[in-house]
Amino acid sequence: METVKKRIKPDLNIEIMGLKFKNPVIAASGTFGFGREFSKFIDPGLLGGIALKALTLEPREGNKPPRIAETPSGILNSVGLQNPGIEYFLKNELINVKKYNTVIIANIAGNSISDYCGISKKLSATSVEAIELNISCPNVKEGTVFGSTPEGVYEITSRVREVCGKPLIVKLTPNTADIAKNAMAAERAGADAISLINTILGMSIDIHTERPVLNANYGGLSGPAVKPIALRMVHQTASCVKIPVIGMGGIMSGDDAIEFILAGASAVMAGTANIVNPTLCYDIIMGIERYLSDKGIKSVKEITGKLVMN
Amino acid sequence: METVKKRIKPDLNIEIMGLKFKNPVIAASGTFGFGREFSKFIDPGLLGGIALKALTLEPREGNKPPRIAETPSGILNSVGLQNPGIEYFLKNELINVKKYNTVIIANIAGNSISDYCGISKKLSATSVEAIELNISCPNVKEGTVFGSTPEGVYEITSRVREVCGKPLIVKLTPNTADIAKNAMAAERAGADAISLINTILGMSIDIHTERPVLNANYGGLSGPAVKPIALRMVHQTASCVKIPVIGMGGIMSGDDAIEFILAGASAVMAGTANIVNPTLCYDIIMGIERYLSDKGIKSVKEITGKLVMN
Amino acid sequence: MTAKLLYEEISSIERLSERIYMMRIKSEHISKSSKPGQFVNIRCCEGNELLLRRPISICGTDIQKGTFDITFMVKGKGTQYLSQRKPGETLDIIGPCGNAFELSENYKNVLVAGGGIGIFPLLYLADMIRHSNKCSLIGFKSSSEIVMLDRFKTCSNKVGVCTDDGSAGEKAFVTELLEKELNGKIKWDIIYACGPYEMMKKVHMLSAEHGIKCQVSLEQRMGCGIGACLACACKIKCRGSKGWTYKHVCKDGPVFYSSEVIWE
Amino acid sequence: MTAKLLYEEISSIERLSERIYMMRIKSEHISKSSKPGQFVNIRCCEGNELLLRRPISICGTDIQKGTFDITFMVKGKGTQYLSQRKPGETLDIIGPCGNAFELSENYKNVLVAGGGIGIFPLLYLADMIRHSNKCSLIGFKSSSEIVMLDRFKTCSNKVGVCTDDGSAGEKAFVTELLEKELNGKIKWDIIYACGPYEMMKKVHMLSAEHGIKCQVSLEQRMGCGIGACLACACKIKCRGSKGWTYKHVCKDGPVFYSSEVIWE
Ligand SMILES: Cc1cc2nc3c(=O)[nH]c(=O)nc-3n(C[C@H](O)[C@H](O)[C@H](O)COP(=O)(O)OP(=O)(O)OC[C@H]3O[C@@H](n4cnc5c(N)ncnc54)[C@H](O)[C@@H]3O)c2cc1C
Ligand SMILES: Cc1cc2nc3c(=O)[nH]c(=O)nc-3n(C[C@H](O)[C@H](O)[C@H](O)COP(=O)(O)OP(=O)(O)OC[C@H]3O[C@@H](n4cnc5c(N)ncnc54)[C@H](O)[C@@H]3O)c2cc1C
Ligand SMILES: Cc1cc2nc3c(=O)[nH]c(=O)nc-3n(C[C@H](O)[C@H](O)[C@H](O)COP(=O)(O)O)c2cc1C
Ligand SMILES: Cc1cc2nc3c(=O)[nH]c(=O)nc-3n(C[C@H](O)[C@H](O)[C@H](O)COP(=O)(O)O)c2cc1C
Ligand code: FES
Ligand code: FES
Repeated sequence: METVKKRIKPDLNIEIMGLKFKNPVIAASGTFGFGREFSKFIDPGLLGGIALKALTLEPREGNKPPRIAETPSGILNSVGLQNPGIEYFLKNELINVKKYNTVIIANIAGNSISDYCGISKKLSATSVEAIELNISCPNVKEGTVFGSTPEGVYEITSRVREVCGKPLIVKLTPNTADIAKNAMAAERAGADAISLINTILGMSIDIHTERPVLNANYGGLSGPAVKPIALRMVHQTASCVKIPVIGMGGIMSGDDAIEFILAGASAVMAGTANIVNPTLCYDIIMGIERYLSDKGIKSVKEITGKLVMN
Repeated sequence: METVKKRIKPDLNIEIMGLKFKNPVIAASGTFGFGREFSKFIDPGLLGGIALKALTLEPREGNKPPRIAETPSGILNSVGLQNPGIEYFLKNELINVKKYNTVIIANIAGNSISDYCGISKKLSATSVEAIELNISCPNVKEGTVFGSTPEGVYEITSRVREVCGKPLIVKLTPNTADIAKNAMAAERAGADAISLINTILGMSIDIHTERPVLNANYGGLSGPAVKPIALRMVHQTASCVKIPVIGMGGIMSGDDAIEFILAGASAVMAGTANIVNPTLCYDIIMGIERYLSDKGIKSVKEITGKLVMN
Repeated sequence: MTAKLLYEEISSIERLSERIYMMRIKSEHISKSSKPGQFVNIRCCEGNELLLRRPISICGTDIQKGTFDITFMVKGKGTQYLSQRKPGETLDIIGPCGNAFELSENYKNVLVAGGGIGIFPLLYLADMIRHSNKCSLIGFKSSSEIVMLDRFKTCSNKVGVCTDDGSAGEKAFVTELLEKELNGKIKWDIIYACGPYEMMKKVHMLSAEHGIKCQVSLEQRMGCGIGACLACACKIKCRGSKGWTYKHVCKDGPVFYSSEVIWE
Repeated sequence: MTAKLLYEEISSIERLSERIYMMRIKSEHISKSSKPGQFVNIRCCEGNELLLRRPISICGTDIQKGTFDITFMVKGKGTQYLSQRKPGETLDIIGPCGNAFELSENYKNVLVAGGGIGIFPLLYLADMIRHSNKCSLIGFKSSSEIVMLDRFKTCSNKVGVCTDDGSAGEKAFVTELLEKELNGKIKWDIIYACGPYEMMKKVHMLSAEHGIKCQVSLEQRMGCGIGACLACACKIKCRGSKGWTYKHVCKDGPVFYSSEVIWE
């Protein structure tokens, strides 16, 4: 028998890394651009935050098309870090994206540790609120080099930490045998938060052309298909580190987000959801609110990590 | 423009590990029992082979229920090796399953290398056609101990090899950073074939009870959701070893099977498909035949590893 | 008798309450061979997003017309899908599955106790018991969820209704009605029960106290539904050192004697 | 002008040939604001099994009635789903997307060259060009796939039809018909082309040889369809050391001047 609780408007605010988010739903890097295109469909100010498309020191053209393929309840992408470079971004995009009344997270990638340090230094002098270290992109050759072993994670995180004047999020790759070890390495090296998962390396084949669908052959899998894997990794990670965990992988609804939050995520990101529907992040926020309200829970903070194991 | 090729009835026979299979579709371990229940729906003699439910030295009760959960285009299971033990099997099940006119593969699991050796020895004296070493079950604590590192794989495979008088298939876990290394270790240690992938560790949460759906908390993900990951791993493996690769993970149709075969699989297994529909393996076989026939390809053997990379 | 994989046509679908639907399905095979307590296992999606079949009890058959009925409550995506089907469409069904309730002409006085969606197989059961004195006790959350009351009245000698919130019938649990009946004058020969786990556990305890046979229909999350995947385990007593073993709801059940079950 | 996320009602669906369907959809916004060459991006599944929207060209509008048309060939699961929709159902659509063909009153003599599913946006285009001499050249695999021929005849001054197998019209490729027209008497001002990549490449080469402007509508696998995910890259010439950059079909296209495109 359910007891009917009084309906309340729950508090969706969270504070992590010393930053205030109006709600725990952040657009995941690479799926929301720099916000421009989406602002025609949804007020980005409704979101908790935006993780921008990965930035590199120099402009990058990315991979040859086709860059996207559909798989059962998932998508494979091999965009490969196409971006206009940090300078262009600072000159032409930052001012626009800062107009949106939300937390701006710069996602950065590079070929070498000194690349990462260089970008971090530049961004530290700007108005972006936090930096997300993308050491986990499966779509560029060097992408996972730094991110796949605890030693690699430790090294790059601590080096960036030294020069980074912003809250530092380390984004982990799921293409590893033991995610918790990598997370702990990031924590030890001074990360302020962990985000996961990036995409899982996958492949799709066109049986008529007898070639991989993606021109890059392999790509990164995201979307609901990966949700059970992501959820398990978020749970493993949140059980091992004290810093906040930002969970993602296949979140398409408020209920999905709640699963991640119960598993230990302080905030969530939604990526593929934006590609499916440019306003879906808002539905996710409303869904979280409805769940809390139905259960009579006052604040989303109350349920982070509330999962009871069997 | 397509040129219309003459329709032919393609040859689906394959021969691997010195064994003849009438077609390359094998029921995957744990999803077809010992064939009894399925024989009411489909003649098991239509299949290329059957990999039996995992056998252990002693009977096992398996995990507490719930043992299964549905995820987007996938299922999580935590059956946990429930089986009547090798003795019971030899006395009561083997004779029945051998009646089916198809290749019988015994899937074995254990707590220690000597368990595996013990079962292998026993099975070597029987009429099963091959042994599949399940060193990759995520649903028992010790399950992946042997299977997650190249050293572990090498050790257990070579020890079993010494006592195993049957063709030996090593079934790899996807819960690893570098699948190809594990495959090469198995090959070096004397495996006759590699099968992959077993299930991927995942989790699903009931947001109303605030507990994992599975009583075992984590379970193994299978079904179409994992197909892109499985396909990539099969491709990586087939590119690295000379022994045959048996590919699986989300195969639900002939076209899915063709993807795996193009990627380098000499044969395929279908697991979740059987759970969805007890006759689906037959549809997969017919689908392979139709594809070959449409393309005017004489034998399925011609397309193994035919994939052209971009 | 044996379960078959069938593609059968829906002949009608009716909404009984906000979340409960009754569907009539054409099927020679199932209408002829099914027995109360058995279920069908239904694919609930086009494509492969929802892979697992949904087990739904058979709640009546019409052998002449070659149809059978199911009644279901919309819970998640699968039952949602079912509720949106239209007559003329086909469903992918495996059935009849599992073991039926054990009927006997020796059972002169029969108690039927059901809660929530558990009442559906019991209606079929009550319908099929012809020559006994039948008392049906059925419980609902609230008046808005009451369905099939008339049909229970038609086929039972006595019907007791209760709701959790007292909005209709007695404000009580089914097990309280049951306790009253057990303490009454009639000597009951058997209790058949289906409903939430805690309810059935209580029914079992009452049956044991009163020394009356009791059969229950268990639920468990299923994979194959045919006894092969070993997903739907339930703890059943057996000889041997542990005293129990995992049997399987889909094949060894869903109906068990309550005394066989290890209630936890 | 700007693309919107819309839930619109299907007003009719018609099967034009074995695999080709025309669907009319009610949409104030799209009927009013769309231009030839633009497309809509349609969700093609309930649930989340097929995540990517399918881009389909707008092939006509009726501003009075507030409807627009799409015509599509069933290729895989997404277009299969579309083909099974019924009038009265709603579709989840983003549109109108992308940039239109550039029309001008200065183009007195206009060539329209389409192959296969490429003819659908061109019909809309030919319909909208009012004051020019229009010659439409359309190619199909075989006679069984010929659709919309009458409509092309209605809105063009001349129509050339060919099939790959000669089962109707000339046995030729569209580019061969085009070559003849280019070698003829009329001085063409522009070529608009849409069809398979190899066809458009050839059209581009012919346009360059003859010094005639040419616009093509490119295809690429898409994610968001709104210019954010960067999936739908195409190589377009630009200044700078490399001489090219990746632009995006959904936002910078699908229509480009063929001379801008790096043909590979
Ligand atoms: C033998 C048996 C007979 C049943 N008979 C009926 C009936 O006659 N009428 C009726 O309304 N319901 C019946 N149920 C319960 C019914 O199977 C579930 O309500 C249904 O599976 C829920 O599916 P869903 O997609 O709507 O819900 P979801 O919660 O989205 O389902 C997710 C998964 O959990 C499984 N699941 C959820 N609830 C249950 C449950 N209670 N038991 C088993 N699996 C579950 C689903 O099958 C599915 O695999 C029966 C269950 C069993 C085991
Ligand atoms: C700008 C544009 C306009 C188009 N206009 C039309 C039209 O008017 N009529 C028509 O019939 N078709 C048109 N197409 C092609 C149409 O988008 C594809 O045929 C359709 O997406 C196939 O989906 P499917 O699920 O049936 O096939 P599947 O092969 O199962 O699709 C799998 C994935 O590949 C993508 N894909 C497959 N083929 C193409 C393709 N040719 N171009 C882009 N993506 C593809 C799908 O969108 C999907 O993401 C257009 C394509 C583009 C890019
Ligand atoms: C098209 C696309 C582009 C992406 N680009 C980036 C990127 O630039 N940097 C990054 O850290 N992650 C990138 N990702 C990964 C997502 O941010 C996210 O980690 C992943 O998709 C899993 O979440 P989802 O299932 O909600 O999409 C990209 C994902 C997609 C689908
Ligand atoms: C219910 C279930 C039980 C399984 N039991 C076993 C097992 O006993 N031994 C084993 O090696 N693999 C087992 N597996 C793994 C499958 O054999 C297969 O590797 C995996 O499911 C991926 O293939 P699929 O996507 O076709 O199911 C099991 C899978 C399922 C779904
Ligand atoms: S559901 Fe597979 S054994 Fe019962
Ligand atoms: S499809 Fe996303 S940028 Fe074009």
